[in-house]
Amino acid sequence: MSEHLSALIVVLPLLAAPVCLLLKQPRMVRAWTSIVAWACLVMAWTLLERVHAEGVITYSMGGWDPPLGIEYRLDALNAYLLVIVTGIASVVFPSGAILTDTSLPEGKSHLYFAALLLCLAGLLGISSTGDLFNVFVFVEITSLSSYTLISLGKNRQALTAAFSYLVMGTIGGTFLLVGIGFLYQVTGTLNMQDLALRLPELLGSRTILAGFAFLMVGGSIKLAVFPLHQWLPNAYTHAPAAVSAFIAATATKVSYYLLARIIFTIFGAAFVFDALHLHWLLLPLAIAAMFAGSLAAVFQTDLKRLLAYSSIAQIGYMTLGLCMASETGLTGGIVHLFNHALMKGGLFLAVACVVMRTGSSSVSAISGLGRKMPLTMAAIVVGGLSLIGVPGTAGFISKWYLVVGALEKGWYAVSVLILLSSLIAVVYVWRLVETIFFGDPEHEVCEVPWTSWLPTWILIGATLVFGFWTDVTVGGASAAARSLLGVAP
Amino acid sequence: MRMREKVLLRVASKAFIPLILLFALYVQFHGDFGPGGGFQAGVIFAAGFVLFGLIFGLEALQQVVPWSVVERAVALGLLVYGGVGVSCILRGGRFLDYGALDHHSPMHGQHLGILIIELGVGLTVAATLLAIFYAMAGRGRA
Amino acid sequence: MTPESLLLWALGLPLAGALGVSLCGRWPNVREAVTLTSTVGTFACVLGILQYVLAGQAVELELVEVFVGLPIAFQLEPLGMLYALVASGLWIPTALYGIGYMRGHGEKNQTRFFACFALAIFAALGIAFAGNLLTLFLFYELLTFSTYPLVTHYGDDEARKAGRVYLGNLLFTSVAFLLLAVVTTWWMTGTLDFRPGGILAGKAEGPMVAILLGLFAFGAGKAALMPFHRWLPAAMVAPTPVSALLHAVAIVKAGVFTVLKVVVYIFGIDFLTEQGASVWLMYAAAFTLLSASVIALTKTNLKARLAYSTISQLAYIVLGAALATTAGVTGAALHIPMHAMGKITLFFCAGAIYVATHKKDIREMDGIGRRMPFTMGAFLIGSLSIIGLPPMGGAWSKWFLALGAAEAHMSIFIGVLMLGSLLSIGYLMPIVARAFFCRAPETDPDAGSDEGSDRPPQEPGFWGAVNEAPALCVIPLCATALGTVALFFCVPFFKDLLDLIVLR
Amino acid sequence: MEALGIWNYWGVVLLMMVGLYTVIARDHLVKKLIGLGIFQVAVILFYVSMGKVTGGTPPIIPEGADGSEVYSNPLPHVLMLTAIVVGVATLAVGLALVVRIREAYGTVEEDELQRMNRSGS
Repeated sequence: MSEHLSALIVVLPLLAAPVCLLLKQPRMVRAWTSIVAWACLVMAWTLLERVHAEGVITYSMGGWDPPLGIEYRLDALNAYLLVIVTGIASVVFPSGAILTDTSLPEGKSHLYFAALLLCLAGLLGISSTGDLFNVFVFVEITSLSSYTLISLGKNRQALTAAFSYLVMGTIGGTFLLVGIGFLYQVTGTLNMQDLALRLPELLGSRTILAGFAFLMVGGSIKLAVFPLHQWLPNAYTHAPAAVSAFIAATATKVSYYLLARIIFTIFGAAFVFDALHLHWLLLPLAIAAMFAGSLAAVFQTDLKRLLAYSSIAQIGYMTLGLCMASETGLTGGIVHLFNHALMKGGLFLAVACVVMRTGSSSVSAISGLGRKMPLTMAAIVVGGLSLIGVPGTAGFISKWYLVVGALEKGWYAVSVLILLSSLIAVVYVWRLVETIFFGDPEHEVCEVPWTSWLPTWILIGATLVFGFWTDVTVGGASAAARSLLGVAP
Repeated sequence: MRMREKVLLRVASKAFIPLILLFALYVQFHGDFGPGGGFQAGVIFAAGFVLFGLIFGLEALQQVVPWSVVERAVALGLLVYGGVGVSCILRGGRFLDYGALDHHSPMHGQHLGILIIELGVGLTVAATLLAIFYAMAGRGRA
Repeated sequence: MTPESLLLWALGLPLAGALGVSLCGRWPNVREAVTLTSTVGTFACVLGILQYVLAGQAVELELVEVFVGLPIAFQLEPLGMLYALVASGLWIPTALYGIGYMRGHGEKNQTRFFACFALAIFAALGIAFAGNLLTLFLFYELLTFSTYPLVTHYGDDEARKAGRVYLGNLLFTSVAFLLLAVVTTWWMTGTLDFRPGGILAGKAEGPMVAILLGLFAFGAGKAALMPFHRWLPAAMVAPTPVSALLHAVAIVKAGVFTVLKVVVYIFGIDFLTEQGASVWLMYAAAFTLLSASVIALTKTNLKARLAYSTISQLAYIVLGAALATTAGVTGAALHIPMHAMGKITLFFCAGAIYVATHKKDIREMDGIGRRMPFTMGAFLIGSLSIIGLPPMGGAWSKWFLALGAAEAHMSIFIGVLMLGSLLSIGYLMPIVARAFFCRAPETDPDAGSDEGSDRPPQEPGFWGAVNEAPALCVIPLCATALGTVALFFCVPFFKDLLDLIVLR
Repeated sequence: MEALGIWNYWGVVLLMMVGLYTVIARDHLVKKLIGLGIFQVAVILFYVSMGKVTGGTPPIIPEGADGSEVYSNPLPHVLMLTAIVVGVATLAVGLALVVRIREAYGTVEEDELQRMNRSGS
């Protein structure tokens, strides 16, 4: 069976979703979803170990060999990403707070879990397939299920947020499709490896350039690269908090992977950065995102919106790592992807706990809760410290690599800007800290049950652990960076 | 006047619905040899039921095909589809490698595989369209 | 016990203390016992380590490798040993005093207070024993965050504002400058270890060295070099034991210790002298030294005046480090314990005055020496030590600093040192003079309401007029006042320890 | 003049722009969805016309073929089947959202929705 793992990891959640419809019993559906997520995590971990031990794993669907058939291809980067996505899923899905903050009618929760599993399947599919068109299909599966999930938020604004995400997302997805079409038109292949072989001699073609542009814009919309981020704050704000936790921690990460794959594997860093000088476009955007996102976060009055804007800033950091196109820089970007998934997942779950007790996600809701919900509030504080990049937290590790990467490139100003922008994070995190500890309590509440705080603390605790013990995170990320740059498998 | 009280519509649709369903089955099983297949068949199949619903009312249709059946059919179709793929693995092939379904004659296995898969697709598509119809048509009544 | 395990004990005890305190919050007596046990235990461990350092044994300890080739590591060396002695030794009187002060005032959130206090000591010891810059930076930030709840202890608007200034200044400097300097050093040399003679020699040159030194010196915002000194006066809103922690025990010393350590073990004093990169820092330190003293003269709030005095005294240490000579470094290092002992006495006194009379303003302290003879006597001794008169410890450090300035052929700074001492006479002595030689004003409501008022006010006997703060406040401050005198005679010991520093 | 020769692509570009313009310029949510549909259809046409080979026949090998026949490329058609399904699904989700928006707000005009969202929940 083990040779089929790379297919099964996508097939399992895909088929588990309809099973939810058959089970129907809310408790059984919940248990089933969690079991599936855990099984996926085990598979992803096995795959990562195998990739590190044996190198690239390929799997041809239906026995049709590439480039004719659809190939699933796992290298150090995909396998790493699979672990992130399944890891977040297996913590968020069993959380006791998964259903808070939703407008689900009675007896419909099995559909919600089916959508979650479909979203997971789509994300895993994007991460493991080696076929460009397959990527598009899975992008759409992910997007469609996330539109549904977002629209299930408690307030009616969730509907309009989901609708505008739908419009933006569809345009983004269609752009990807157009780009894929251009590449196919010139090369006649959809397999990424095959494309990488054929493209170098065709790079002068205007069709290829147009295709590249479409792919980049489409991917950037999905990743919410500044200034294509407009959909993100509303979507994260009005989605149920647990959905925000899952999507914020995984969906943008997978989009980041997609962009990295397009740039490094398909087109090659030499073309993108040396010939096209893409970094002179992406770099200012990344820095603008870092500052604009953080500055906007400072002025938000809603916890979820605050975290959403901070996500935009963090995406800026990741994009920055992409621009550097060096081993250190990419390691920084990828490790930040991992770390940010942990912190944002944990923070949104903490907000879910807040909503569970107070019924509101505004900043004033947590006023003075330091004593009433100590675990949840401590999670928010620690997660915030990690967002700042305080040493001893995971956020420090990734910023360290980014700063070193910038210095190596000779971008001294950029390294200063990275540090300065993390100081803005201090401002919005400290607003929360002051509210938590010095505010007057608005709500008479008690701590959430362990089923809710434990998942939060698994993620937040992981940010602390990975602030010191970096073998897995940095080791995996640098292997991934090397494989992207073609230095190692 | 309601549609079900119009004799012409009632009689015509009674005559048409079996034909539509029959044609759907034809498209479904002829998909191997010509244009057709699960998608188209599913849509045509669902169209027959939608026509029934339009003429005789949603309640009548829901007596014929209750919501729970539709929901299960969606799931079942998908599971049939995936189940074939997984059974290929269990029989020693790759995922969706129908040739592995029949070790003596892979060609026959291919036929069998695509047939079952198309059945699953047809079932899901038909059920999904009905589900959408139910969700939209039932809106604002309850 | 092996030195490694002693090292772990010394670090672990305050951490365990913090944990124990937060668990025993419900039983104040048990909680205080936990605090005191861990203070004494920690100091004992540090003393235990001392013998290994004096024996010249090199001890290194690696915990986890955070980056490739860059672990969280600890090492023993004389400079860190000195700082560890100061932090753990002064923790004992501060804890005692803190218990007296907090109970005397009936403060809220005492558990949080003592837990954070122990955590701060843990961070300070981590800084002292840090084996590389990364470890130092980690504990440096931990120190900042663990003291934030102490500074904002009262939780009102004023405390919140002060907390913002405190955190804003310290985080800004540490992230924007210190972290940048650390990363740049790592990038240039590929190591962050503290090595005798420095690691930068041959790796950096020209203006880069001066810029890097600047990043380090201003990045260690806890050293309160102008213009990043605002946090220190702002943090006065905290309870007095916190001020003692800030000014004497751990925090500001962590800043100057970082500067000193970086100068000695990252740059290397020879390299600095050769590049001439630290000359500007001498002038910057001298500027801070003098201007902070002048500002201190204008302050009438006792704690504010002491805060500016601290800023000025810290500049002595930075100046000593910037001189980059053997005597300069010795003087700077010596000034850490000397100033700590003197300043802790002064702050204890300020707190005791506040506990006993609720007075903060110097102008209201006329004649207070009659009422609190022990407190004001200790204040006098502490002041003399800060000014640098024998037989108080402060005399020695200034002696070595002046020697260092001469060694560096920078005689202008001898003048600066003298001027600084004169200014410190100017801002400290009037307080003592007022306390002892001015008569208490008749209209003073506090004096009027005292039990002394039913005695005939003209001829109070000596004991009759005495109305001291609680014993738990007075005993520690007397002890530290005696400590300043004792330090004067302990200098040979310190000199021996500091001579072990391998400068080249 | 060569550029005019590829009129099929001009058509695709025109449709795409019409679709995109509708999405951006119309306030009515259903109209937006229609624009989105046109946008997607343009891409589908693009793929299909890409697969056309001049003089090509349907890619079904008749009996007795000698291999000299020219076939249209079947792959883009197959891909577009999937894309059509995706488009339908998107449209279905979009319309479902519009229905619920209408129920929740009583309007499907974007400017009014924005005004209602701004004026507080």
